[in-house]
Amino acid sequence: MIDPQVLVLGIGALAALASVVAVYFAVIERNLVRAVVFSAIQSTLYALLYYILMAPDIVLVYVPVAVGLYPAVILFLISKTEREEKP
Amino acid sequence: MIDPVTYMLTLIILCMVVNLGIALYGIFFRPSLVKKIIAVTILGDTANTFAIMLGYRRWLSPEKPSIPPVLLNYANATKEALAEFSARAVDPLPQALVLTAIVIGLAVTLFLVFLTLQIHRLYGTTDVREIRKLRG
Amino acid sequence: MDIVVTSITFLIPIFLLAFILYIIRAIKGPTISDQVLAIDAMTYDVAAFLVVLSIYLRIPILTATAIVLALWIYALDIYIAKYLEKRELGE
Amino acid sequence: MTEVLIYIGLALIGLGAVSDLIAAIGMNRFKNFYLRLHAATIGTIWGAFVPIIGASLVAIGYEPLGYYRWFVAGAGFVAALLVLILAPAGSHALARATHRARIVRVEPCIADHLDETMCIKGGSE
Repeated sequence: MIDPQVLVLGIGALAALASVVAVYFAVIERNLVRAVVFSAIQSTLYALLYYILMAPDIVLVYVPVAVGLYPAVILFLISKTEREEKP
Repeated sequence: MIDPVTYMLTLIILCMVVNLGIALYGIFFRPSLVKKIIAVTILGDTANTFAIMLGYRRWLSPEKPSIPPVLLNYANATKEALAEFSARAVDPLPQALVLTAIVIGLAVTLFLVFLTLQIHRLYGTTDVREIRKLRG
Repeated sequence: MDIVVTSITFLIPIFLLAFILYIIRAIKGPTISDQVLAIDAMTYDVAAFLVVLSIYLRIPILTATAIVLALWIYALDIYIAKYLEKRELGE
Repeated sequence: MTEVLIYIGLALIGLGAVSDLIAAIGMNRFKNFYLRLHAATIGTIWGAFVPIIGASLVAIGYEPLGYYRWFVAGAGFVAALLVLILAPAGSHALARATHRARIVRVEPCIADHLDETMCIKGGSE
Protein backbone atom coordinates (compact mmCIF):
# COMPACT_ATOMS: atom_id res chain seq x y z
CA MET A 1 0.00 0.00 0.00
CA ILE A 2 1.27 3.42 -0.91
CA ASP A 3 2.16 5.84 1.87
CA PRO A 4 -0.60 8.50 2.15
CA GLN A 5 1.86 11.28 2.91
CA VAL A 6 3.80 10.58 -0.29
CA LEU A 7 0.54 10.55 -2.27
CA VAL A 8 -0.63 13.88 -0.82
CA LEU A 9 2.73 15.57 -1.22
CA GLY A 10 2.91 14.14 -4.75
CA ILE A 11 -0.27 16.05 -5.58
CA GLY A 12 1.45 19.18 -4.29
CA ALA A 13 4.56 18.47 -6.35
CA LEU A 14 2.44 18.02 -9.49
CA ALA A 15 0.69 21.32 -8.78
CA ALA A 16 4.08 23.01 -8.35
CA LEU A 17 5.38 21.56 -11.63
CA ALA A 18 2.27 22.71 -13.49
CA SER A 19 2.56 26.15 -11.91
CA VAL A 20 6.07 26.47 -13.37
CA VAL A 21 4.58 26.01 -16.86
CA ALA A 22 1.79 28.52 -16.13
CA VAL A 23 4.24 31.11 -14.77
CA TYR A 24 6.50 30.69 -17.81
CA PHE A 25 3.65 31.33 -20.23
CA ALA A 26 2.30 34.19 -18.10
CA VAL A 27 5.66 35.99 -18.36
CA ILE A 28 6.41 35.13 -22.00
CA GLU A 29 2.95 35.77 -23.52
CA ARG A 30 2.58 39.03 -25.48
CA ASN A 31 -1.22 39.24 -25.36
CA LEU A 32 -1.85 40.70 -21.92
CA VAL A 33 -5.33 39.20 -21.43
CA ARG A 34 -3.89 35.74 -21.98
CA ALA A 35 -1.17 36.57 -19.45
CA VAL A 36 -3.89 37.39 -16.91
CA VAL A 37 -5.59 34.06 -17.65
CA PHE A 38 -2.31 32.18 -17.12
CA SER A 39 -1.90 34.08 -13.86
CA ALA A 40 -5.33 32.77 -12.84
CA ILE A 41 -4.17 29.18 -13.55
CA GLN A 42 -1.14 29.80 -11.37
CA SER A 43 -3.35 31.15 -8.56
CA THR A 44 -5.58 28.07 -8.62
CA LEU A 45 -2.58 25.74 -8.47
CA TYR A 46 -1.07 27.74 -5.61
CA ALA A 47 -4.38 27.47 -3.73
CA LEU A 48 -4.22 23.68 -4.15
CA LEU A 49 -0.61 23.74 -2.91
CA TYR A 50 -1.52 25.77 0.17
CA TYR A 51 -4.30 23.30 0.90
CA ILE A 52 -1.79 20.45 0.69
CA LEU A 53 0.53 22.30 3.07
CA MET A 54 -2.33 22.45 5.64
CA ALA A 55 -3.07 26.17 5.56
CA PRO A 56 -6.86 26.50 5.08
CA ASP A 57 -6.96 30.05 6.45
CA ILE A 58 -4.45 31.14 3.81
CA VAL A 59 -6.58 29.51 1.12
CA LEU A 60 -9.67 31.31 2.37
CA VAL A 61 -7.92 34.67 1.99
CA TYR A 62 -5.76 33.89 -1.05
CA VAL A 63 -8.53 32.66 -3.35
CA PRO A 64 -10.68 35.85 -3.23
CA VAL A 65 -7.63 38.07 -3.58
CA ALA A 66 -5.71 36.18 -6.26
CA VAL A 67 -8.50 34.63 -8.30
CA GLY A 68 -11.12 37.32 -7.78
CA LEU A 69 -9.55 40.73 -7.34
CA TYR A 70 -6.20 40.66 -9.17
CA PRO A 71 -7.72 39.68 -12.57
CA ALA A 72 -10.49 42.25 -12.12
CA VAL A 73 -8.06 45.07 -11.36
CA ILE A 74 -5.59 44.13 -14.08
CA LEU A 75 -8.35 43.67 -16.69
CA PHE A 76 -9.58 47.14 -15.74
CA LEU A 77 -6.05 48.46 -16.28
CA ILE A 78 -5.72 46.68 -19.63
CA SER A 79 -9.06 47.98 -20.84
CA LYS A 80 -7.94 51.52 -19.95
CA THR A 81 -4.48 51.26 -21.53
CA GLU A 82 -3.38 48.83 -24.25
CA ARG A 83 -3.84 45.16 -25.02
CA GLU A 84 -0.55 44.10 -26.62
CA GLU A 85 2.99 44.22 -25.36
CA LYS A 86 5.28 45.61 -28.03
CA PRO A 87 8.30 43.44 -28.90
CA MET B 1 18.43 5.88 -0.53
CA ILE B 2 16.52 9.13 -0.19
CA ASP B 3 13.24 9.32 1.70
CA PRO B 4 10.32 9.88 -0.76
CA VAL B 5 8.79 12.55 1.47
CA THR B 6 12.04 14.52 1.43
CA TYR B 7 12.16 14.06 -2.35
CA MET B 8 8.67 15.53 -2.79
CA LEU B 9 9.39 18.52 -0.52
CA THR B 10 12.65 19.18 -2.38
CA LEU B 11 10.78 19.03 -5.69
CA ILE B 12 8.27 21.63 -4.49
CA ILE B 13 11.06 23.92 -3.26
CA LEU B 14 12.93 23.60 -6.58
CA CYS B 15 9.77 24.49 -8.51
CA MET B 16 9.31 27.54 -6.31
CA VAL B 17 12.92 28.62 -6.95
CA VAL B 18 12.34 28.31 -10.71
CA ASN B 19 9.15 30.38 -10.37
CA LEU B 20 11.09 33.02 -8.47
CA GLY B 21 13.68 33.18 -11.28
CA ILE B 22 11.05 33.49 -14.01
CA ALA B 23 9.21 36.21 -12.08
CA LEU B 24 12.45 38.16 -11.58
CA TYR B 25 13.12 37.89 -15.32
CA GLY B 26 9.65 39.26 -15.96
CA ILE B 27 10.21 42.19 -13.61
CA PHE B 28 13.61 43.16 -14.99
CA PHE B 29 13.49 42.42 -18.71
CA ARG B 30 9.93 42.74 -19.99
CA PRO B 31 9.14 46.21 -21.32
CA SER B 32 5.43 46.50 -20.51
CA LEU B 33 4.42 47.92 -17.14
CA VAL B 34 1.32 45.68 -16.95
CA LYS B 35 3.53 42.62 -17.42
CA LYS B 36 5.74 43.92 -14.63
CA ILE B 37 2.72 44.14 -12.31
CA ILE B 38 1.72 40.54 -13.12
CA ALA B 39 5.29 39.39 -12.43
CA VAL B 40 5.31 41.27 -9.10
CA THR B 41 2.17 39.45 -7.95
CA ILE B 42 3.71 36.10 -8.94
CA LEU B 43 6.89 36.99 -7.04
CA GLY B 44 4.93 37.85 -3.90
CA ASP B 45 2.92 34.63 -4.01
CA THR B 46 6.07 32.54 -4.42
CA ALA B 47 7.74 34.24 -1.46
CA ASN B 48 4.60 33.53 0.60
CA THR B 49 4.84 29.88 -0.38
CA PHE B 50 8.37 29.72 1.02
CA ALA B 51 7.12 31.16 4.31
CA ILE B 52 4.33 28.57 4.49
CA MET B 53 6.70 25.69 3.75
CA LEU B 54 8.82 26.87 6.65
CA GLY B 55 6.00 25.98 9.02
CA TYR B 56 5.10 22.61 7.49
CA ARG B 57 5.53 19.54 9.67
CA ARG B 58 5.86 15.88 8.78
CA TRP B 59 3.14 13.41 9.68
CA LEU B 60 3.51 11.45 12.90
CA SER B 61 2.29 8.26 11.23
CA PRO B 62 0.12 7.37 8.21
CA GLU B 63 -2.90 7.37 10.51
CA LYS B 64 -2.16 10.79 12.04
CA PRO B 65 -1.63 13.52 9.45
CA SER B 66 -0.42 16.97 10.38
CA ILE B 67 -3.40 19.20 11.02
CA PRO B 68 -4.10 22.89 10.43
CA PRO B 69 -3.67 25.12 13.50
CA VAL B 70 -7.36 25.08 14.45
CA LEU B 71 -8.29 23.38 17.73
CA LEU B 72 -11.55 21.54 17.07
CA ASN B 73 -12.63 20.05 20.42
CA TYR B 74 -11.86 23.03 22.61
CA ALA B 75 -14.94 22.45 24.78
CA ASN B 76 -13.62 19.29 26.42
CA ALA B 77 -9.88 19.54 25.77
CA THR B 78 -8.00 17.32 28.15
CA LYS B 79 -4.27 17.55 28.72
CA GLU B 80 -3.62 14.53 26.47
CA ALA B 81 -5.68 16.01 23.64
CA LEU B 82 -3.76 19.28 23.89
CA ALA B 83 -0.44 17.42 23.87
CA GLU B 84 -1.47 15.49 20.75
CA PHE B 85 -2.65 18.72 19.10
CA SER B 86 0.66 20.46 19.77
CA ALA B 87 2.51 17.42 18.43
CA ARG B 88 0.52 17.38 15.16
CA ALA B 89 -0.36 20.99 14.32
CA VAL B 90 1.65 22.96 11.79
CA ASP B 91 3.28 26.22 12.86
CA PRO B 92 0.67 29.04 12.90
CA LEU B 93 3.10 31.97 13.02
CA PRO B 94 4.21 31.94 9.31
CA GLN B 95 0.57 31.57 8.32
CA ALA B 96 -0.37 34.68 10.29
CA LEU B 97 2.48 36.60 8.66
CA VAL B 98 1.46 35.41 5.18
CA LEU B 99 -2.15 36.40 5.88
CA THR B 100 -0.97 39.94 6.51
CA ALA B 101 1.38 39.89 3.51
CA ILE B 102 -1.40 38.91 1.07
CA VAL B 103 -3.57 41.84 2.10
CA ILE B 104 -0.66 44.29 1.96
CA GLY B 105 0.22 42.90 -1.48
CA LEU B 106 -3.29 43.68 -2.67
CA ALA B 107 -2.93 47.30 -1.51
CA VAL B 108 0.49 47.64 -3.20
CA THR B 109 -0.91 46.21 -6.43
CA LEU B 110 -3.79 48.68 -6.42
CA PHE B 111 -1.32 51.54 -5.93
CA LEU B 112 0.84 50.29 -8.83
CA VAL B 113 -2.24 49.93 -11.06
CA PHE B 114 -3.29 53.53 -10.54
CA LEU B 115 0.29 54.73 -10.95
CA THR B 116 0.41 52.96 -14.31
CA LEU B 117 -2.93 54.50 -15.24
CA GLN B 118 -1.55 57.95 -14.49
CA ILE B 119 1.59 57.25 -16.52
CA HIS B 120 -0.56 56.20 -19.46
CA ARG B 121 -2.62 59.36 -19.08
CA LEU B 122 0.48 61.58 -19.08
CA TYR B 123 2.68 59.90 -21.68
CA GLY B 124 0.21 57.88 -23.74
CA THR B 125 2.13 54.61 -23.44
CA THR B 126 3.01 51.90 -20.93
CA ASP B 127 6.29 50.85 -22.54
CA VAL B 128 9.29 51.72 -20.38
CA ARG B 129 11.55 52.34 -23.40
CA GLU B 130 9.11 54.90 -24.80
CA ILE B 131 8.79 56.58 -21.41
CA ARG B 132 12.59 56.86 -21.07
CA LYS B 133 12.80 58.37 -24.57
CA LEU B 134 10.11 60.92 -23.79
CA ARG B 135 11.71 62.12 -20.58
CA GLY B 136 15.23 62.39 -21.97
CA MET C 1 -7.31 -0.11 6.22
CA ASP C 2 -10.97 0.68 5.79
CA ILE C 3 -12.90 0.84 2.55
CA VAL C 4 -13.16 4.63 2.28
CA VAL C 5 -9.41 5.31 2.41
CA THR C 6 -8.66 2.44 0.02
CA SER C 7 -11.25 3.51 -2.54
CA ILE C 8 -10.23 7.16 -2.51
CA THR C 9 -6.58 6.15 -2.86
CA PHE C 10 -7.45 4.50 -6.16
CA LEU C 11 -9.67 7.39 -7.27
CA ILE C 12 -7.10 10.17 -6.73
CA PRO C 13 -4.94 9.37 -9.84
CA ILE C 14 -8.04 9.63 -12.07
CA PHE C 15 -8.66 13.15 -10.78
CA LEU C 16 -5.00 14.06 -11.27
CA LEU C 17 -5.01 12.81 -14.89
CA ALA C 18 -8.11 14.90 -15.58
CA PHE C 19 -6.45 17.98 -14.09
CA ILE C 20 -3.39 17.51 -16.29
CA LEU C 21 -5.58 17.26 -19.40
CA TYR C 22 -7.50 20.39 -18.40
CA ILE C 23 -4.21 22.28 -17.90
CA ILE C 24 -3.03 21.18 -21.36
CA ARG C 25 -6.19 22.65 -22.91
CA ALA C 26 -5.92 25.79 -20.78
CA ILE C 27 -2.37 26.39 -22.03
CA LYS C 28 -2.97 25.38 -25.64
CA GLY C 29 -6.40 26.92 -26.27
CA PRO C 30 -6.55 28.97 -29.49
CA THR C 31 -8.74 31.74 -28.06
CA ILE C 32 -9.20 33.33 -24.64
CA SER C 33 -12.67 31.80 -24.29
CA ASP C 34 -11.27 28.27 -24.55
CA GLN C 35 -8.72 28.97 -21.84
CA VAL C 36 -11.28 30.49 -19.49
CA LEU C 37 -13.66 27.57 -20.08
CA ALA C 38 -10.91 25.07 -19.26
CA ILE C 39 -9.95 26.96 -16.08
CA ASP C 40 -13.62 27.13 -15.13
CA ALA C 41 -14.19 23.38 -15.40
CA MET C 42 -10.85 22.60 -13.76
CA THR C 43 -11.54 24.81 -10.76
CA TYR C 44 -14.98 23.36 -10.06
CA ASP C 45 -13.37 19.93 -10.18
CA VAL C 46 -10.61 21.11 -7.84
CA ALA C 47 -13.33 22.18 -5.40
CA ALA C 48 -14.88 18.70 -5.55
CA PHE C 49 -11.42 17.17 -5.16
CA LEU C 50 -10.77 19.26 -2.04
CA VAL C 51 -13.94 17.96 -0.37
CA VAL C 52 -12.93 14.37 -1.19
CA LEU C 53 -9.40 15.04 0.08
CA SER C 54 -10.63 16.42 3.40
CA ILE C 55 -12.42 13.10 4.00
CA TYR C 56 -9.27 11.23 2.95
CA LEU C 57 -7.11 13.19 5.40
CA ARG C 58 -9.83 13.10 8.12
CA ILE C 59 -9.61 16.84 8.77
CA PRO C 60 -13.12 18.31 8.57
CA ILE C 61 -12.10 21.96 8.83
CA LEU C 62 -10.57 21.89 5.34
CA THR C 63 -13.98 21.54 3.67
CA ALA C 64 -14.86 25.24 3.87
CA THR C 65 -12.27 26.15 1.22
CA ALA C 66 -14.34 24.49 -1.52
CA ILE C 67 -17.21 26.97 -1.12
CA VAL C 68 -14.89 29.96 -1.54
CA LEU C 69 -13.19 28.43 -4.57
CA ALA C 70 -16.53 27.70 -6.27
CA LEU C 71 -17.83 31.20 -5.57
CA TRP C 72 -14.88 33.20 -6.83
CA ILE C 73 -14.15 31.36 -10.06
CA TYR C 74 -17.63 32.46 -11.11
CA ALA C 75 -16.43 36.05 -10.64
CA LEU C 76 -13.52 35.38 -13.05
CA ASP C 77 -16.02 34.17 -15.66
CA ILE C 78 -18.12 37.28 -15.32
CA TYR C 79 -15.11 39.60 -15.53
CA ILE C 80 -13.78 37.99 -18.69
CA ALA C 81 -17.23 37.91 -20.31
CA LYS C 82 -17.78 41.57 -19.49
CA TYR C 83 -14.36 42.46 -20.89
CA LEU C 84 -15.02 40.61 -24.15
CA GLU C 85 -18.42 42.24 -24.68
CA LYS C 86 -17.11 45.69 -23.91
CA ARG C 87 -14.34 45.33 -26.45
CA GLU C 88 -16.94 44.45 -29.05
CA LEU C 89 -19.02 47.49 -28.21
CA GLY C 90 -16.03 49.81 -28.02
CA GLU C 91 -14.35 49.11 -31.33
CA MET D 1 -27.43 1.93 7.76
CA THR D 2 -24.19 3.88 7.65
CA GLU D 3 -22.55 1.26 5.43
CA VAL D 4 -25.27 1.82 2.83
CA LEU D 5 -24.57 5.58 2.88
CA ILE D 6 -20.83 4.96 2.52
CA TYR D 7 -21.30 2.61 -0.44
CA ILE D 8 -23.70 5.00 -2.21
CA GLY D 9 -21.30 7.89 -1.60
CA LEU D 10 -18.26 6.00 -2.86
CA ALA D 11 -20.16 4.97 -5.98
CA LEU D 12 -21.06 8.61 -6.62
CA ILE D 13 -17.45 9.73 -6.11
CA GLY D 14 -16.23 7.07 -8.52
CA LEU D 15 -18.83 8.08 -11.10
CA GLY D 16 -17.74 11.69 -10.71
CA ALA D 17 -14.05 10.83 -11.16
CA VAL D 18 -14.72 8.84 -14.33
CA SER D 19 -16.97 11.59 -15.73
CA ASP D 20 -14.27 14.12 -14.93
CA LEU D 21 -11.73 12.13 -16.93
CA ILE D 22 -14.18 11.78 -19.84
CA ALA D 23 -14.86 15.52 -19.80
CA ALA D 24 -11.11 16.29 -19.77
CA ILE D 25 -10.55 13.99 -22.76
CA GLY D 26 -13.46 15.62 -24.57
CA MET D 27 -12.05 19.05 -23.79
CA ASN D 28 -8.94 18.03 -25.70
CA ARG D 29 -10.67 16.19 -28.54
CA PHE D 30 -13.40 18.61 -29.61
CA LYS D 31 -12.51 21.04 -32.37
CA ASN D 32 -14.49 24.15 -31.55
CA PHE D 33 -15.34 26.39 -28.62
CA TYR D 34 -19.08 25.73 -28.87
CA LEU D 35 -18.44 21.99 -28.90
CA ARG D 36 -16.16 22.27 -25.89
CA LEU D 37 -19.02 23.87 -23.94
CA HIS D 38 -20.65 20.44 -23.99
CA ALA D 39 -17.58 18.84 -22.39
CA ALA D 40 -17.42 21.62 -19.82
CA THR D 41 -21.04 20.93 -18.85
CA ILE D 42 -20.19 17.26 -18.29
CA GLY D 43 -17.16 18.32 -16.25
CA THR D 44 -19.02 20.69 -13.97
CA ILE D 45 -22.28 18.88 -13.30
CA TRP D 46 -21.21 15.22 -13.41
CA GLY D 47 -17.63 15.93 -12.41
CA ALA D 48 -18.17 18.38 -9.54
CA PHE D 49 -21.79 18.30 -8.35
CA VAL D 50 -22.08 14.51 -8.09
CA PRO D 51 -18.76 13.87 -6.22
CA ILE D 52 -19.53 16.59 -3.67
CA ILE D 53 -22.94 15.02 -2.96
CA GLY D 54 -21.20 11.63 -2.69
CA ALA D 55 -18.55 13.00 -0.34
CA SER D 56 -21.27 14.50 1.86
CA LEU D 57 -23.03 11.13 2.04
CA VAL D 58 -19.74 9.41 2.91
CA ALA D 59 -19.05 12.00 5.61
CA ILE D 60 -22.44 11.38 7.26
CA GLY D 61 -21.69 7.71 7.69
CA TYR D 62 -17.92 7.85 8.31
CA GLU D 63 -17.13 7.50 12.01
CA PRO D 64 -13.44 8.62 12.24
CA LEU D 65 -14.37 12.20 11.38
CA GLY D 66 -16.02 12.49 14.77
CA TYR D 67 -18.74 14.96 15.63
CA TYR D 68 -17.66 17.33 12.88
CA ARG D 69 -18.86 15.05 10.09
CA TRP D 70 -22.14 17.00 10.09
CA PHE D 71 -20.08 20.10 9.33
CA VAL D 72 -18.51 18.34 6.33
CA ALA D 73 -21.93 17.18 5.13
CA GLY D 74 -23.49 20.63 5.46
CA ALA D 75 -20.61 22.48 3.81
CA GLY D 76 -20.61 19.87 1.05
CA PHE D 77 -24.30 20.31 0.31
CA VAL D 78 -23.91 24.10 0.27
CA ALA D 79 -20.93 23.82 -2.12
CA ALA D 80 -22.85 21.40 -4.37
CA LEU D 81 -25.81 23.77 -4.54
CA LEU D 82 -23.52 26.68 -5.40
CA VAL D 83 -21.86 24.67 -8.18
CA LEU D 84 -25.28 23.67 -9.51
CA ILE D 85 -26.36 27.32 -9.69
CA LEU D 86 -23.14 29.08 -10.69
CA ALA D 87 -21.54 26.78 -13.28
CA PRO D 88 -24.29 27.02 -15.97
CA ALA D 89 -24.60 30.77 -15.38
CA GLY D 90 -20.88 31.31 -15.89
CA SER D 91 -20.71 29.11 -18.98
CA HIS D 92 -23.70 30.87 -20.49
CA ALA D 93 -22.25 34.33 -19.87
CA LEU D 94 -18.96 33.26 -21.45
CA ALA D 95 -20.62 31.72 -24.50
CA ARG D 96 -22.84 34.78 -25.04
CA ALA D 97 -19.88 37.14 -24.77
CA THR D 98 -17.84 34.99 -27.16
CA HIS D 99 -20.62 34.96 -29.73
CA ARG D 100 -21.30 38.67 -29.49
CA ALA D 101 -17.63 39.60 -29.63
CA ARG D 102 -17.24 37.51 -32.84
CA ILE D 103 -14.20 35.65 -31.53
CA VAL D 104 -15.17 32.13 -32.63
CA ARG D 105 -17.35 31.31 -35.64
CA VAL D 106 -19.97 28.59 -35.50
CA GLU D 107 -18.38 25.77 -37.47
CA PRO D 108 -20.89 22.88 -37.97
CA CYS D 109 -23.82 25.21 -38.49
CA ILE D 110 -27.36 24.75 -39.78
CA ALA D 111 -28.86 28.14 -38.96
CA ASP D 112 -27.73 31.01 -36.74
CA HIS D 113 -30.61 33.37 -36.15
CA LEU D 114 -28.60 35.73 -33.94
CA ASP D 115 -25.98 36.62 -36.53
CA GLU D 116 -25.98 35.07 -40.00
CA THR D 117 -22.42 36.15 -40.80
CA MET D 118 -21.03 33.97 -38.02
CA CYS D 119 -22.40 30.78 -39.61
CA ILE D 120 -20.22 28.52 -41.75
CA LYS D 121 -22.60 26.30 -43.70
CA GLY D 122 -21.57 22.76 -44.46
CA GLY D 123 -18.40 22.73 -42.45
CA SER D 124 -16.43 19.64 -41.57
CA GLU D 125 -18.89 16.97 -40.41
